[in-house]
Amino acid sequence: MKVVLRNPRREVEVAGNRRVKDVLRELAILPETVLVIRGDDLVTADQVVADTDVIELRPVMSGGRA
Amino acid sequence: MKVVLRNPRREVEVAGNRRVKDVLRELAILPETVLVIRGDDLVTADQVVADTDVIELRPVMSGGRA
Amino acid sequence: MKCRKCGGAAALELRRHNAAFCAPDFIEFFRNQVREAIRRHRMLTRDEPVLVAVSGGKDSLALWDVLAEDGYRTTGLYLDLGIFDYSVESRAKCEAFAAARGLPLVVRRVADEVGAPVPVIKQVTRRPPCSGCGLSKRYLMNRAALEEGIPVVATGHNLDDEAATLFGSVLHWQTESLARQSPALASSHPKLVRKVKPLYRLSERETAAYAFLRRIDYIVEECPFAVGATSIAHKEALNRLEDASPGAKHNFLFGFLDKARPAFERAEEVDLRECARCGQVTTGTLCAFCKLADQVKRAG
Amino acid sequence: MKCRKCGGAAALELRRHNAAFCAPDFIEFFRNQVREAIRRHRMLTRDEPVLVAVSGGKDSLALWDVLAEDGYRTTGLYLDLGIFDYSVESRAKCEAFAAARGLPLVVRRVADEVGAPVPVIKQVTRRPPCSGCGLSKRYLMNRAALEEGIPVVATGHNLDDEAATLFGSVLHWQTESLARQSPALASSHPKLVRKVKPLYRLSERETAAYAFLRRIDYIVEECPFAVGATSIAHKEALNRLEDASPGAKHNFLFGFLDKARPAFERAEEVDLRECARCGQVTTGTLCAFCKLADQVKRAG
Repeated sequence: MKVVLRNPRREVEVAGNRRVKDVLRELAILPETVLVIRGDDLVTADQVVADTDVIELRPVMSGGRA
Repeated sequence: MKVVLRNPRREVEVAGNRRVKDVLRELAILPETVLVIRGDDLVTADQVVADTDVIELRPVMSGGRA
Repeated sequence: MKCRKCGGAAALELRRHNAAFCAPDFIEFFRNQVREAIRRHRMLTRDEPVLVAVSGGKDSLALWDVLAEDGYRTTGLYLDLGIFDYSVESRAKCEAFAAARGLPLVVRRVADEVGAPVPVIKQVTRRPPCSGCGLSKRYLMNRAALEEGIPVVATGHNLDDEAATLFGSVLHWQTESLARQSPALASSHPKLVRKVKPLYRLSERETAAYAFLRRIDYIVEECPFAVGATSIAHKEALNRLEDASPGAKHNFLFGFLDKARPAFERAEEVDLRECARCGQVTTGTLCAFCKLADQVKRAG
Repeated sequence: MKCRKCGGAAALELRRHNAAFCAPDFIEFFRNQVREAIRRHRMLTRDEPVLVAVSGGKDSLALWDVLAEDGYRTTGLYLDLGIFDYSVESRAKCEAFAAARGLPLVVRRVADEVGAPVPVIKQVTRRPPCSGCGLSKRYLMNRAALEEGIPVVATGHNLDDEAATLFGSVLHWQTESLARQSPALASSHPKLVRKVKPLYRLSERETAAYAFLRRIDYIVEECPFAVGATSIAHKEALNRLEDASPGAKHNFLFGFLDKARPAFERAEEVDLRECARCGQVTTGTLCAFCKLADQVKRAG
């Protein structure tokens, strides 16, 4: 399956047919730090993503000090 | 070169003829968290270790709450 | 995972609340948290206008969305920092947001006010870019509110922002910052407007989810100067603690507000006067903003 | 890298001091830091005996070594926690250290005092093992000192221990812990001896280096119950901050002691009385130690 990462935008291929949390663990991303987006929807960490899915892991951190 | 790690005690082989700090970086060990021991001496991070050296990376953290 | 409210399929899990929500119920949860913040700290009333400082990012646009939807009399304020493409794009997001909803937006350019945009200020001052930028933003927000006759500025600071600021203050025990840190700062001088942070109860993952689910077109890219900022290292440290112990950030910030902040509030008020140059409030003769503008002028 | 003192080859770099030392000059630096701690907080005098709580680890044996070398009248206290091989080995290290230097060592077994060793206490209380263990140690240290007629207990807490404890207290804003945390606690009751931490200015890497360079045979293995302890997660967080910004731990602890601790010291003293069972000091009727012993007895 295809995973879209941001800042900078890039794509990686990982195995699908498993839970989102397993994908996050493989990519060493803490669940608290991203939105998991599939199409127009948010996906929770316990949901299984298909090998044909495309998901975006969008970082939620805003930086610098206001 | 041989690197002895502790807690639990184990040994790994890494490339020598480079600075201690490069060995620590390869092993993802923060310099503040270990003593670097060669024989009876302490070794600083800028020193070069030979391929034939044996060094011990001894953790300095004491745990639990007293 | 099921929505705590309706039992339908959940869109978002909130570990620190030990809960999950579907999209509509999450949006309602989010707005209730903002309402609770406003109520608890008497931040806003519907009788008076509020200036919402917007950057084009998820937090400030989510805030503007909630306040406008809840019937507050909002005006947006966009401060154009002049940071290359980042500022061009973020301004366009704010303008599109305002236009689509028919909301008023005030734009001020830092370059017009200070004499140079943030990248030049950064070079001139040789300080971290967030330093001169933050100083300019705080000054210009307050002055814009006074000029527009608006008694309160709302900013999009979220739980993570506040926890990271607190973390930085605590690591150095900056007692003045600790005394000042609050979700709501009252006006302590006729030329200082009130400042409120209605998102302080919501994590940045929650504000991002709200913005996404509300289809708000915000700028996902980060300010190019934020890379390596200390506050980001502090957010990362807090995120690791949060991962090991959900609620850690919340407990850290709320515990401070409840139990420790009173210990730091100083008995004595600082002596506030007006800047000899611009007339805005300062503790010295010349305010920090005018000193910065002077420094930029000398270098120019 | 060269020794800051003599210009010879360095054995250890101290990034937070922006310095490096050869072995003999590091040992002198280390001892001077202990002397400075003792002087600044009036911890000890050479006229009175001091009970040094030793665990067999690097910190407490390094402390004992420095104090004995500097002419203090030291007695070691080893509390046998009954934690399998770990306790057997650590006791042997303490006994060998004492024997080689001809220093007196008092040994107390937790199992004799509480009615069961730490592993059983852990099962009975269903609390984290460090909790019942710490409680027992604090109680038994104080009682042993009283029984031996020694007015002060010195422990091997180092800068990292103190910073990690502070970090934990701050994350939850435990204001009572914050008020109590200090390198030196005066006696507030005739049955409470003074408690001092002469290593609080030295990092655990520095105490480990001192122990190694002085050829002290200490136990490198960790207590098996310490794995996963919260204090270790906090030490790791602090070590990452230290790596990014050398001196971070020092500034965190020392800034607290200088600037923030006074804000937490409570105006009111707590009401101290004597335990109805054992006569030791408590704020309730029965002290926490006697309650723990009761709990162990009921389960036995």
